[in-house]
Amino acid sequence: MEFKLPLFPEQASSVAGQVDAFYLFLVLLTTFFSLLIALMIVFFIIKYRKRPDHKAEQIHGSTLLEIVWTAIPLGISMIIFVWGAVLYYHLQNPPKDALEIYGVGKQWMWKFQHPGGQREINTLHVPTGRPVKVTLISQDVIHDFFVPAFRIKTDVLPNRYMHTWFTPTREGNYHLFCSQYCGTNHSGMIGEVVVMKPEDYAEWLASGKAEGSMASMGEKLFQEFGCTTCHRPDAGARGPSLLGLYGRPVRLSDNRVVIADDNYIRESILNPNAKIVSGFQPIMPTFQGVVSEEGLIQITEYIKHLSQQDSEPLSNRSNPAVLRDTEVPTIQQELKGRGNEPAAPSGKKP
Amino acid sequence: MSQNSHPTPLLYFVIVMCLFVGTVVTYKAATIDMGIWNPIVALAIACTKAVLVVLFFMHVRYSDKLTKVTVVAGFFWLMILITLSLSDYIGRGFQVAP
Amino acid sequence: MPAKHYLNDNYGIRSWLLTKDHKRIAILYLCTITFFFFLGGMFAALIRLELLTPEGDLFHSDTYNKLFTMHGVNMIFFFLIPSVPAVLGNFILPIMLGAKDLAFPKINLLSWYIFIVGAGFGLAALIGGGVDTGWTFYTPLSTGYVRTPVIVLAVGILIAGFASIFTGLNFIVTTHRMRAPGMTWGRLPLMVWANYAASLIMILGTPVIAITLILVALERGFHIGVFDPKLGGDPVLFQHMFWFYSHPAVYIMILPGMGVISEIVTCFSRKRVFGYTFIAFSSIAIAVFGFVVWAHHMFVAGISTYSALVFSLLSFAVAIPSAVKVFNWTATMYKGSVSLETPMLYALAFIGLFTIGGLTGLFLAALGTDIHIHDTYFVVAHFHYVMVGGMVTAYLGGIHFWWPKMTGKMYPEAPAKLAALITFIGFNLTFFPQFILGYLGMPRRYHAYPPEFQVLNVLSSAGASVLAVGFIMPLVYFLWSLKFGEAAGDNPWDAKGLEWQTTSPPPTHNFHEVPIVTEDPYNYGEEANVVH
Amino acid sequence: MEQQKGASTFGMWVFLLTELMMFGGLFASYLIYRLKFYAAWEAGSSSIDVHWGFINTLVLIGSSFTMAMAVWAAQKGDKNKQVMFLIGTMILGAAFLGIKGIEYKAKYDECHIPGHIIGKAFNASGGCMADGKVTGDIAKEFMEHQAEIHKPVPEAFAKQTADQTQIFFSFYFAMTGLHAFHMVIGLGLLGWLTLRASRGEFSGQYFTPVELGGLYWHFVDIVWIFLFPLLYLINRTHG
Repeated sequence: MEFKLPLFPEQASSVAGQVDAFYLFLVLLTTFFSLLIALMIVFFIIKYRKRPDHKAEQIHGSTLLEIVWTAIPLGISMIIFVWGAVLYYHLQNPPKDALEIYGVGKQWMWKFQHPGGQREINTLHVPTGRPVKVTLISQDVIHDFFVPAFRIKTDVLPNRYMHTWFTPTREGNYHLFCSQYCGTNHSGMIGEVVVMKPEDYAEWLASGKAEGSMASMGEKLFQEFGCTTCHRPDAGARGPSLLGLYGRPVRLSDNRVVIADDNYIRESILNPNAKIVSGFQPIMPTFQGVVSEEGLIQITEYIKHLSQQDSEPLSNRSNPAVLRDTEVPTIQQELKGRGNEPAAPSGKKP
Repeated sequence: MSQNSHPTPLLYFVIVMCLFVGTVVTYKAATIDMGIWNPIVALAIACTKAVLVVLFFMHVRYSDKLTKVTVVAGFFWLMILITLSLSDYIGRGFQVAP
Repeated sequence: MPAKHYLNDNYGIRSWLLTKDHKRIAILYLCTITFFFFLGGMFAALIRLELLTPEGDLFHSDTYNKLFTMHGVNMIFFFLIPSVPAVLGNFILPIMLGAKDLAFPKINLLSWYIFIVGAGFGLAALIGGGVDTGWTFYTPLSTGYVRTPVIVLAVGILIAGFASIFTGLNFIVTTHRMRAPGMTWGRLPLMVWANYAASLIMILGTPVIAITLILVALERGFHIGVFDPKLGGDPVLFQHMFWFYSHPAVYIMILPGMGVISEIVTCFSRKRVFGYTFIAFSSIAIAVFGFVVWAHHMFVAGISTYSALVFSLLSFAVAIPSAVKVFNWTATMYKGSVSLETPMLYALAFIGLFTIGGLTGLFLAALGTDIHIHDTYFVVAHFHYVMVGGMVTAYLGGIHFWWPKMTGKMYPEAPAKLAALITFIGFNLTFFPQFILGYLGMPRRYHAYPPEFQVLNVLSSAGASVLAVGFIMPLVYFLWSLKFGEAAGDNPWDAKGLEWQTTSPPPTHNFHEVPIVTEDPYNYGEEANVVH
Repeated sequence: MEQQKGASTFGMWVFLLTELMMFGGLFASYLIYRLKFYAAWEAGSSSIDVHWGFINTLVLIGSSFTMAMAVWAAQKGDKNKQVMFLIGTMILGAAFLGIKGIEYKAKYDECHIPGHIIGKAFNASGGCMADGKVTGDIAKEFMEHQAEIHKPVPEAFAKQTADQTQIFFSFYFAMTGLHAFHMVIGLGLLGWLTLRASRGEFSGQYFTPVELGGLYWHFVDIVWIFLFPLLYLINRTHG
C-alpha cells in the first residue's frame, strides 16, 4: 500500500483555484468558530468548575448579546451566499466559444463523442486552454458526471440534456466518477479525463477512427428517417425549415417564444406535439423509441451545423420559423414575463 | 368551547344551498371559454365553497383561536409545498434565455 | 415493601403489550429502537470493513449496495426519527408538563404497534434479500431498474411514518391542553419546546413522504408513469417530494436532541439557561425554516438556477437559529458551577460536534462549493457529524440523564465516563477523515475506490471499531445497572423540573398529587428548594 | 371532561393537517404535470363523464349537510334525528362510492387504467373492445372535438396526446382513489357512530365522537370540492 495523504485534489481547471479559495475561506471560518466554542467550553469548565466555595451566578440572558450573535452569523452567511452564488453562476454558464462534446451515461459506462465523430468509452480527451462544454444525457437512470480535479459536477438525467463546462489548465490524467448512485456497479462507472496539449489533442483526433463527423452522421440519420420530406427550406414545406434554427428564438402556435436549444430539439423529435411552431400543423409523428440517444445527439449536432454552415447574418434569413434579430429585444422581454404563462389554459392547444 | 354558539339548521340549509349553487356555477363556468380565467374562476369558487364548509360546517367560525391558527397553518404549509416546487418548474423557463 | 411505581404496578406480558402508560410505551420503543440501532450499526461495521481496501473484495457490489441502503433506512426511519421523541419524549414530556399521561394514550400505544408493523415490513425486506436503492429511493432506479423488494420497504417506511405522525400529534395536543396549573408557555422546559417543534415537522412533513412512497410503489408495481421518464414522468419531481419531507426530517432528528442538551447543560452548570426565549423560539424557527430549504439537496440535480439561488439563500437562514442555540448553551456555562458527570460529557461533545457538523453544512448550502462536494464523502461526514455526533450523542446523554428516573437505578459512573470518551474519540477518528476524502473527490456509495484514498479510509474504519466499543459499553452497563445498580433516589442530579419532583421510578400516574408550578424553569438559584 | 373534549377536537384538527399535506403532495405533483402536458390533461379530462362527477359533488355536499345536521341533533340530544341524519349521511356516502364505482368500471372498460397490470393494458389511442364495440379511443374523440370547434388536429398529434393521458389518469386514480379510501374509512366511522348513537350514548353534554366524525367527513368533502374542477372541468367549452 502506497502511503499518500493528500488534502486537496489536483487543480486542473480554471475554476479549481477559485473553488479552493472559497473552500479554504470556509475551512478557516469553520476552524475559527469551532475553536472559539471549544476553547470557551474548556475555559468555562476549568474556570467555573464545581467547588465548595463557588456558587453559580444566575444570569437570565442578554438581548444585546443575542442580537450580536444573530447578526454576525447572518452577515457572514450572506457573504458566503453571494460568493457561492457568483461561482455557481459562472459554472452554470458556459462560454459561447466552447468546444462541444457530447456524452451519454448508461449503466455502467460513459460514452463520449467529439464533434469530429470520434467516439470513446470511459475516457475523455480534451485540450488545455480551451473551454469545453459537455452536454450529457442518460440512457437509463440518473448518473452524475464528476471530475474532482476540475471541481465540476452535474447530474445526468434520463429525460433531458444537462451541461457542464470547464477549461482544463494542466495536462494529465484525472478521475472521472459517477457520483449519483446508479445501481449495482455504481463504483465501477469511473473513467479518465485525459488533458492534452492542443496540438496533441489535434493529433489524437486525427488518429481516431471516425465514420464521419457527428453532423454528417446526423445528416445521414436525418435522411434515413425521412425528415427531409417535410423539413425543407422552401415555402411549401409541411414542417418548419431547420436552417439557422439552433439557438434562436422560435414563436409557437400559442404565441409563446422558446429558444431552440438542445432540449427543445430533443423534445420536438420525441414529443412533437408539445411545442408546435407557429404557422405549422402538428402532423409530425413521434420518434420515441426509434432514435437512440446517440442518434438524437447527432441529429441535434447536424441541426446545429445547419446554423453555422454559412456566414450569412441570421437576420437576413428567409426561414419564417426563426425570428429576426430586430424582434429579439421584445422576445427577451416576453421570455422574462413568460414565467406564469404555461399555466394558461390555452397553453398547448394546437 | 363552542356549545352555545353552534349555527342553526336554517343556517346549515342556507350554506348547503350556497354550495349547490356554487357547484352549478362551477360547472356552467367551465363550459364558457374564458381563456386563462377558466381555472382561476373554478378554483376561486372551490376555495369559496371550502371556506364555507370550514367556517360553518366545521364550526371554525365559532371555535377558539387555536383552531383558527391550525387551519391557517395547514393552508400556509400547503402553499409552501406548492409554490416552492412549482417555482422550480416555472423557473426552468428562464434558463432558455440566450 | 418497595413503593408502587409504573414498573412494579403490574407484571406479565399483557400488562406491557396492552399498556396505555406513556412510560411503558417509551420503554417498548426503547427496546425496539435499540435493536434497530445495533442492526444498523452492524451494517455500518460491514461497510467500513469493506472499505478497508480499495478493491471491493469482501462483498459483491450488490451486497455492498444493500448494506448501505439498509444501514441508512434502519438508522433513519427506525432509529433516529423515533429515538428522542418516542423514547425520551414519550417518557419525560408528560411528566415535565405535570400531566398524568399524554393526551391520547390509546393512540400512543397504537403508534408503537404501527411502528412495529412498519419495522416488520422493513425486516421482511431485509430477509427478502435486502433493498439496494439507497435510502433516498431515487427514481427511476428504484421504480424500474433494481430487482429487490423496494415496495415492501417503501410500505414499511410509509407505515412507520404514521407512528411518528401519531407521536407528533400526541405531543402537540398534550403541550397545548394538558399542562399542569401554572405551567405557562414561558415556563415550559426547553425539551418540550424542542419536541413540540419536531412534532410540527412530523405531522406536516411525514404525509408528503407517505404519498410519495405510495406513488413510487404504484410506479414500480403498475408503471403508471408518474416518475418514469420513459412515460413522460419527471424523476426530479420525486426528489422535490422526497426532500420536502426528508430535509425537515433531519430536524425531526436533531431538534429533540437539542432539547435534551438544554436540560443537561443547565443542570450541570447549576444555572438558569441563558436566553430562554431565544432558545425556545429558535426551535420553532428551525421547524418553519426547515420546510423551505429542501432543494439544497438538488443543486446539481437539474433544478433551475433561480430555484438554486432561492434555496441556497433560505438554507443560510436556517443556520442562524442553530448558531443562536450553540452560543446560548456555551453562555449558560459562563459563571456557572460546572461539573462533568456523564450526561454533561455527552452534552459538551454534542455542542462541539454539532458546531462542526453545522458549520460544514455551510459548505453544502453555498452553491460554489456544493457543486464539488455534493454526493461525496463530505456529505457523509457532515451528515454523520450532525446525526451521530449530534443526535446519537444527545440521545445517549439523555438516556444517561434520565436513566435514574426511568429505572430508579444508577449506572456506574466510571465506565460511563470512559464510554463517553471512547465514543468521542472514535467518532472523530471515523468521520473527520471523511471530510478530507470528500473534498478529494471520493463519491459516496462507492464499493471500490482509487488506491490514493486508502489511508483515509483505513483511518475511518479504525475509528469505527473504536466507536463500536463506545456504543456497546453503555448497553452492557445499563443492563448491569438494572440488577446491580445503586438506588438512584428521586433527584440524583439535584435538577429542577417537574420530573425530578416525583419519585424514581415515577408512579403510574406520574404524580401523587397534581403539581402546581410556581417558578420559572431551571430555577437553579434557589438550591434549598430541592427535596432529597 | 371539557379539557378532554377540547383535546380531542384539537387532535382531530391536527390530524386533518396531516391529511391535508398528504393530499397536498398529490395536488402539487398534479399541478406540475398539468403545466407540462396541458393538451393531454384536457383530452383526458374530457373523456371522463362530467355528469357523474357533477352528481357526485352534489351528493357529497348533501352528505356534508346531513352530517352537520347529525352533529346538531347530537348536540340537542335528539337521538332519533341523530340516527336518522347519520344514516342519511351514510346512504349519501355509499351513493357517492357507488357512482365512483360506475366511473371506475367505465374507465376499466375503456382501457383507461394506467399501466398494464390491472386487467387490460392502458390504451387511449386506439380504444378497446367492450360489449362488442370499440370505446375509449381518446385520440379519435379528441380529433372530433377539435374539428367541432374548427381547430382540427392531425392524427399524429391526437395519438401522442392520447398516449400522454396515461399520466393524467394516474393522477385521476391516485387522487380519487385516495379520496375514496378516505370515504370508506369515513363510512366505517359513521357506522360505528350510528351504532353508538342508537344506543343513546351521546347527549348534549357528550357528543365529541360525532363532532370528530363530522370534522373528518367535512374534510373529505372539501378535498372533493377541489378534485371536481381539477379533474373533470379542465376544459368543457366544447362537447
